[in-house]
Amino acid sequence: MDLTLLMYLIPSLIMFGCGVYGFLTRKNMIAIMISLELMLNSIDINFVVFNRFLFPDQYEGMFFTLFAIAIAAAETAVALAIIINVFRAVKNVDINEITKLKF
Amino acid sequence: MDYSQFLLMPQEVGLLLVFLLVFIYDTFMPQRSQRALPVFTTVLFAIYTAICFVPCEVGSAFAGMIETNQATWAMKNILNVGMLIVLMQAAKWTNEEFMRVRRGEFYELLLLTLFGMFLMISARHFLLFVIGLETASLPIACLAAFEKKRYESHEAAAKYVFTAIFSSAIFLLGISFVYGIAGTLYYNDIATMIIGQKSTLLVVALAFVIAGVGFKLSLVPFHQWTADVYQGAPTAVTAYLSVISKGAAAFSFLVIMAQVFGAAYSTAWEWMLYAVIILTITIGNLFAMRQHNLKRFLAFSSISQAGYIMLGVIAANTLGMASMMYYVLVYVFSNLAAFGVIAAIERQTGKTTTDDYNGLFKTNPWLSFTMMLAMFSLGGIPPFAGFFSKFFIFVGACKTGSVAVYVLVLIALVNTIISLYYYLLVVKAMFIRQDDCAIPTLKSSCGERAAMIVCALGIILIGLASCIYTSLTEYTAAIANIFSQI
Amino acid sequence: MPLSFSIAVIAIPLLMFLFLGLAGVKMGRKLTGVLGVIAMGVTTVIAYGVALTYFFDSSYIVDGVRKAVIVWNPDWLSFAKDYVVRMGIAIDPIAAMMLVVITTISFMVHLYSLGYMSDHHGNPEKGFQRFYADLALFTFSMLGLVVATNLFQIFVFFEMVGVSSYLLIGFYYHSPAAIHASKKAFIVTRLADLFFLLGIMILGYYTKSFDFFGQNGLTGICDSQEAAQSAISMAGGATFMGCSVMAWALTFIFIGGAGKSAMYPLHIWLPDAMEGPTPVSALIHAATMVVAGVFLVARLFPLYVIEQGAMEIICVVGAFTAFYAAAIACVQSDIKRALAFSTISQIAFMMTSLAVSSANGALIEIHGGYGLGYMASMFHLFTHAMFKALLFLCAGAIIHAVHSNENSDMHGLHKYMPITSIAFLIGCLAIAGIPPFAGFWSKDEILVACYEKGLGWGLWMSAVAGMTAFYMFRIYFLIFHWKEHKVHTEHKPADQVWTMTLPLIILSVVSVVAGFVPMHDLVTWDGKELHTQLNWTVAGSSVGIACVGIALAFVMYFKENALPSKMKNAFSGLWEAAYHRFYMDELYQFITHKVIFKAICVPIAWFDRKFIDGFMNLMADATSQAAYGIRRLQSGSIQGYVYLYLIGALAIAVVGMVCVLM
Amino acid sequence: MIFDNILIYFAIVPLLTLGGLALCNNKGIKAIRAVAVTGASVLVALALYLVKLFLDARGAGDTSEMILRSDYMWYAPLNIKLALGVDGVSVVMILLSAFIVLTGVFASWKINPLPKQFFLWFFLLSTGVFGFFISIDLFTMFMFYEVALIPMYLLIGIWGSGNKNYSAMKLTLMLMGGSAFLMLALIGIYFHSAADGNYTMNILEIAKNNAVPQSWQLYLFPMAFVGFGVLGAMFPFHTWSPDGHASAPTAVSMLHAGVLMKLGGYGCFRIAIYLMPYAANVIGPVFLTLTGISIVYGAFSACVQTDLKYINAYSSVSHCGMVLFAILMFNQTAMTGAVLQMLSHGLMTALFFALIGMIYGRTHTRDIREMGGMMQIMPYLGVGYVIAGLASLGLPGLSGFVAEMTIFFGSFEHPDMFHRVFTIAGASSIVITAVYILRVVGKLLFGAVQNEHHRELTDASWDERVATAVLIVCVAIIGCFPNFFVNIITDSFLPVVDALKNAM
Repeated sequence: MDLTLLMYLIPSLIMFGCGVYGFLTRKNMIAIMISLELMLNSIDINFVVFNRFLFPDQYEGMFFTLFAIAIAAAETAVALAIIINVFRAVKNVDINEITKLKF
Repeated sequence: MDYSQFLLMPQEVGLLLVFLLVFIYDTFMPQRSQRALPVFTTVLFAIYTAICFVPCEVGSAFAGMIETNQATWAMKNILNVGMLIVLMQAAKWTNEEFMRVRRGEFYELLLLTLFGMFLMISARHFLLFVIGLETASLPIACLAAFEKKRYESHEAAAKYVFTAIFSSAIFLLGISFVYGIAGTLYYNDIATMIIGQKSTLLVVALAFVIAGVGFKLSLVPFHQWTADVYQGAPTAVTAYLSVISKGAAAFSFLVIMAQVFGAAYSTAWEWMLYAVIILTITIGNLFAMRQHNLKRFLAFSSISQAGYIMLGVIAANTLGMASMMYYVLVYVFSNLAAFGVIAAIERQTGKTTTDDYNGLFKTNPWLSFTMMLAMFSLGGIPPFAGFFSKFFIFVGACKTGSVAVYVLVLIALVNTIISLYYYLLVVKAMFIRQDDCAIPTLKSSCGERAAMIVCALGIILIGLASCIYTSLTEYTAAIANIFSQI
Repeated sequence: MPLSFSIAVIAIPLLMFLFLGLAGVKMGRKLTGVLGVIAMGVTTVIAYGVALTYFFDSSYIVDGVRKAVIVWNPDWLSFAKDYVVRMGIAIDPIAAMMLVVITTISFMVHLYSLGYMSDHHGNPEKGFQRFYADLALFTFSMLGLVVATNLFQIFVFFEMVGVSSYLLIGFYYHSPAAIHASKKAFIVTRLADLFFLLGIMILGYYTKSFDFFGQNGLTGICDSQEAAQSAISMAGGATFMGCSVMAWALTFIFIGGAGKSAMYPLHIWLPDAMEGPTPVSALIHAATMVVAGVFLVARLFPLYVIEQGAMEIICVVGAFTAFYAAAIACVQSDIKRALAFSTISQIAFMMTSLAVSSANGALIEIHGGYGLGYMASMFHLFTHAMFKALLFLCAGAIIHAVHSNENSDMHGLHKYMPITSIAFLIGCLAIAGIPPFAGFWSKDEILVACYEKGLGWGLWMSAVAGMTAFYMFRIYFLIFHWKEHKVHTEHKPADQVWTMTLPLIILSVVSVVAGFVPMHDLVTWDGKELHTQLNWTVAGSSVGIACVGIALAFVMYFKENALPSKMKNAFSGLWEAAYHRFYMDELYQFITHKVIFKAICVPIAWFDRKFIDGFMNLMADATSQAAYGIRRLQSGSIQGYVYLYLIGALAIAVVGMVCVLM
Repeated sequence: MIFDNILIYFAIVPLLTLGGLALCNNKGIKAIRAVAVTGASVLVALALYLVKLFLDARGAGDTSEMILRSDYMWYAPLNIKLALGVDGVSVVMILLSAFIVLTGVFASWKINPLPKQFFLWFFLLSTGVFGFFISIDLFTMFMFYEVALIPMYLLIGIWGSGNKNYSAMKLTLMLMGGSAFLMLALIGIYFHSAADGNYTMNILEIAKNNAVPQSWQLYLFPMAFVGFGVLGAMFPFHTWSPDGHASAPTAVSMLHAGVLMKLGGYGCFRIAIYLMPYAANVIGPVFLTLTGISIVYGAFSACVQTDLKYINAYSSVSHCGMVLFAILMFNQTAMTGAVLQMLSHGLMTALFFALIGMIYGRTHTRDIREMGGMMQIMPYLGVGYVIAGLASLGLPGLSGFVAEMTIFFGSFEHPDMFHRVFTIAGASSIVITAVYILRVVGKLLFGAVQNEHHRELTDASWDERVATAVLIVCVAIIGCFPNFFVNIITDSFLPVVDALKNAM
């Protein structure tokens, strides 16, 4: 059985959906962080798959993925640092703790 | 590799040089001369800004990934000016005790984000754009968290970083769809590939791209981080965020929409943007009406201003583009004037609510005067620059000639009344209300004062001096081809 | 004296007004008064000169017709290139006559006021200078009115006399009654002026000219019967609600005149106007301003005779008012009010006289035109001005002496004020129409004209003439005879100072002789001489009726007796109604306060605040409510933000898809 | 060179005065007054000189629509110019403004606190007013228009009285709301100003091109008319006026009622009607109805007010309604009457507000129920008030009469029932006006003194006398010599009337 484009795209979409769902439901900031990673990674899959299946004669998607991974790493680093900051401030990583600024 | 290509991006290179010099100074100069860092940076940046006004060569570099033209040059100069004002305002604040160890970082991060924005402006390839976008947005999360003693600072940073990453994920998803459709990430190539396409995927991609950039621009409903971050972040950062970041995003947004998705203009994104603009202006105004914290108030005001800026995008013509750049320029001066006053007062008294400003005119006439200029300019009152920029952006939008856009402009105009209401509330607090325990007479630092004078002069003169707008129209006319698809 | 001197007649009072108005406060009272009197005297002399020149210089008679002379007529206000309002001076018979009347009475009043206004209940009168300034203003306005060259100018001066009347009625501005009266006078006449204005607008719309007399090749509407006919025909037979528009216009103009001349039902202001100082009542509310309406109709007489419908209305209104006012005058106890109703009645005589003069074609042959009634009306205007001014000035002297307006405070003054008493008696005889006093001659002509219109009209007006004699002598007897009031022995009222007495004497003389002025030669509607002779039947019967009236008054009021109170009790309903002026004031009060104020103004003001303004406030409130309502969107939770973000992104995707599909 | 044209000095002089005031010391009240009076006097002199220039030009046979024309390119990309030019209407409006500014300065002689700031805003407002009248370019006109609006907020807010915050905000927002519609209308006109794509903002050129499509006119005309109508206090957009006037300080009420509300009427005919004659013909009756309502409605409302300023504000609604009413009659006579009415209302309302301010400054109440017998206490002010009242109710010899008569006679030129009915309704306002004017005169000036403390009050001081005397003389001059003004004004309406006829 040949693996078609959709066979990659659908899991990627599910992955993205999981990420979104996780982001919206988890209370722990770390878990939210992980959900975000899921989303970013699913996008990477998209790029790679599109490149591989649709436009196999160039590497733009691949390169993009490489950069995206790096960026994701940077984002994670910054996010973690900030989570630590928040933890120092409120002694907690519950996302519902940081809702002082509103309306 | 042809290194002469770097000559086509002199502003970026220059900015990197400034960054390097600041970095070197910060790293290698002894502790006692660290206090001079703000002045050093500001002066250096001022020199750089001045040099940048020398017209640069036009062309594209690095296989067309980056393009320099008169419009990008002008836009970057506008941002440089704004950045310079921010640096002047921040000089005193960065010399405060708690900033002692982080002074250098502050400047370095600030300069880096600016560099990212330059990339966004000049990028003609989505990879470069994404890099620019992330460079411009991630450091801001760190900057927002700068005031370690204040809880709000942390909350702001956390909110910013999570929503920003989420937003960039959505944006990247959109880009991946575009890539899937077009097979390339060059703006021009995508444009030619999608002519005549009416796929659902493209529309979704478009929506996600609008969402991603709309996040930077704080368009409703992608705006919600704005108020919290503006309120929580240090005022210098807020000022920076509200104008520079917004300006860069607006410009690149216009370029992407016109150049990449131009073919889908009338079929799709005109109406998507239409809805977004109405929401942005109205919701921004409604929220701004009832704010008491001035920083938060300005956040919502800036959301609504972003809606007006978008009128220049929906115009999708050179006049609209010029008007948009002009609007950003005026907005830089007006908003920075307001933030300058807020920062000066907050630094010395820690007060940021409207009620604290009661009777300010009696004690601090010049601060009040500057603030009033800013408010009038933001409200679009002649003869201040804001009036001209608003008028031109409406003219630009109406140039499309469609009745729908006229209706949109009417909605925007009706909203100006609401906006005028809340701008006048600030004026009222300062000039009309009386308070026995008004803020005492303050002494602003040289930097703050200079920044305020620059802003005030800008507000008064930019509108009256027509040459600026005229040259902007010339610059945008030179790149009229980006609208060829529309 | 060249007619151009008439400019001075107008200009001197105006200058006096400005001078006294601006510099009066800095001047002494004596100086002001003397200056005013001298100026008025000079004006009077010039006016006499002008009038006599006009009447007796044959160069103004062309082909047996006394032509109007336009002395001065510059453009004042251009509505369009050929639709121009002018302001000027035109001398024609009635204008010349009016110049004489106005300046005479005004001069008398100026002189009289020197004494009358010098003290007020023993205190120096405040605003003496203001009084003279206002008198000058009034004189100027009235003179401007009568020499008007066009209808619009009449309107302008109608307003001016209205205002000066307002100022003078309200002279005692600390008295609420005076303020109220002045306000009422102004507003009622203003209402009438509104109709006047409408009339002018209609007339002007069709004729595109307001000029009475032709000049520079143009013809005026009153130049001749033909000119009037062509002016009327300019309407092209346009009608409104079945009547020709010109009839409407002329009726409206008459309403304007009726307001000033206190015709029923617009008469209500005049009795109240008696709150003003008595000299003012004599000048404005007896002799001059109140005849402005008569003057107006007389001025437009050539037009009115063509539009018979309008004439009929005037006739009915005039005849009714004459009777109505006379009936009220019979029971009033305030002597000034009684005189005021007498004035209304007499003016109605003049109006009726004007209106009956076009009764039927047969008259034209007998009298050589429509003009008997016209001439009689003008004649009566002239004589009435003299003797009514006399009566008022006498009343002023009496009031000054006893400090009261009520006849119950006066009784039996004959002994104390002989000169005043005789002067008053002469006035009464004149108004009652006893020969050879002035009123006889003019009233007789009026009655003749009425009889010629129809027997009914004649009898009606004769009856009113009889009532006139009755009520005048009722007043006379109640003041000077009846039972002497015992207060008089203490206060000793007496004839007043010479400045006040001299005018009485002069006017008495005039009242005796004015009837011999050859008015039918001088003042006729078409400028031709009118040949009249005394109609002995009418004259005899009217004198007879007058004598009956006087006799009745003598019986009832000469000596104290119970007859009046018996009569009062016998006809108590009628008496009450007449005493309360048939409740017209109450009706007006109801309309203005209950209907206009309570039912229109208050609701409108309420509507404005609550609805119109409320709507604006509602919009503001709705906006801030909306702002409050949506605040939960900004929940403060990151997940909430992202949730909305996602929905927003998908929503705009949907928008885009809808667009793509469409 | 831009300074060659005398018109520009009408904008420059107030700005120079602003500069001069800025240099004054906050405490140096004498210097501040001197600068302000000098500036205002120069403006009056300039205005008189302008009248002379205008008469000379017309006398010399110059029949061009506008005189003293000159264009200075400002925003070339949009073809926005600083286009200057005046016709008869602008000349008299400038004259009016100059006098009101001068008397306004005198009326605020003792303004307190912050005299310097007061005059700064005051002259900024004047700059806007004069700029509006001298320019004939839509953009510059609009800009000056808004320049004139916004100082009101602070002038009322800081120096006002009563419920000033509310009033100032309401006034500003409502007027700005009007100008929001106006701005869209201007942009719409601009983009249809020429058939060949050479868009222009110059009124004369737009009128000449006559290129605004009829379908667009139908949308743009109401916006422009309402935009100006709000400022002209047209029913139902008049509600800012009572509150605003009631709270504003004297000079501001004067300037606002005297000049600023005139901008509305002026804009209505110069922009809305002149540039969109087709729509004016079609939609005119709707607005005519509204203005007709304004006249009667304002007058009736004024009858029951007890606050002096409210009475005058509603009276202004009525009188300004008459201005718009006359303009909408679309004939030369009525339109001339409209301008006369603007002049007349400008002067006499300024006079009214000046007097009210002076009385209020002494008694500290404006409620007529709490006052009485003022004539005995302050005869000068009392007489002034009576004269103002008489002018307002249309006494011949004062300005109100000639204006109203010209309007009524012009309006009556329309033979159809619709116009007739409204003309008669409008004319009936002269009676209602008399009612409320005499009511207030009777209560305020005559009768017994209500409050014994008032007996100690003084009459007008010399600065107040100057302010009122100048206005009274102006009112009388217009009333006595109306043809002088009519001749200046009336030809200016020929182009408008022609445009309206051609568009029928």
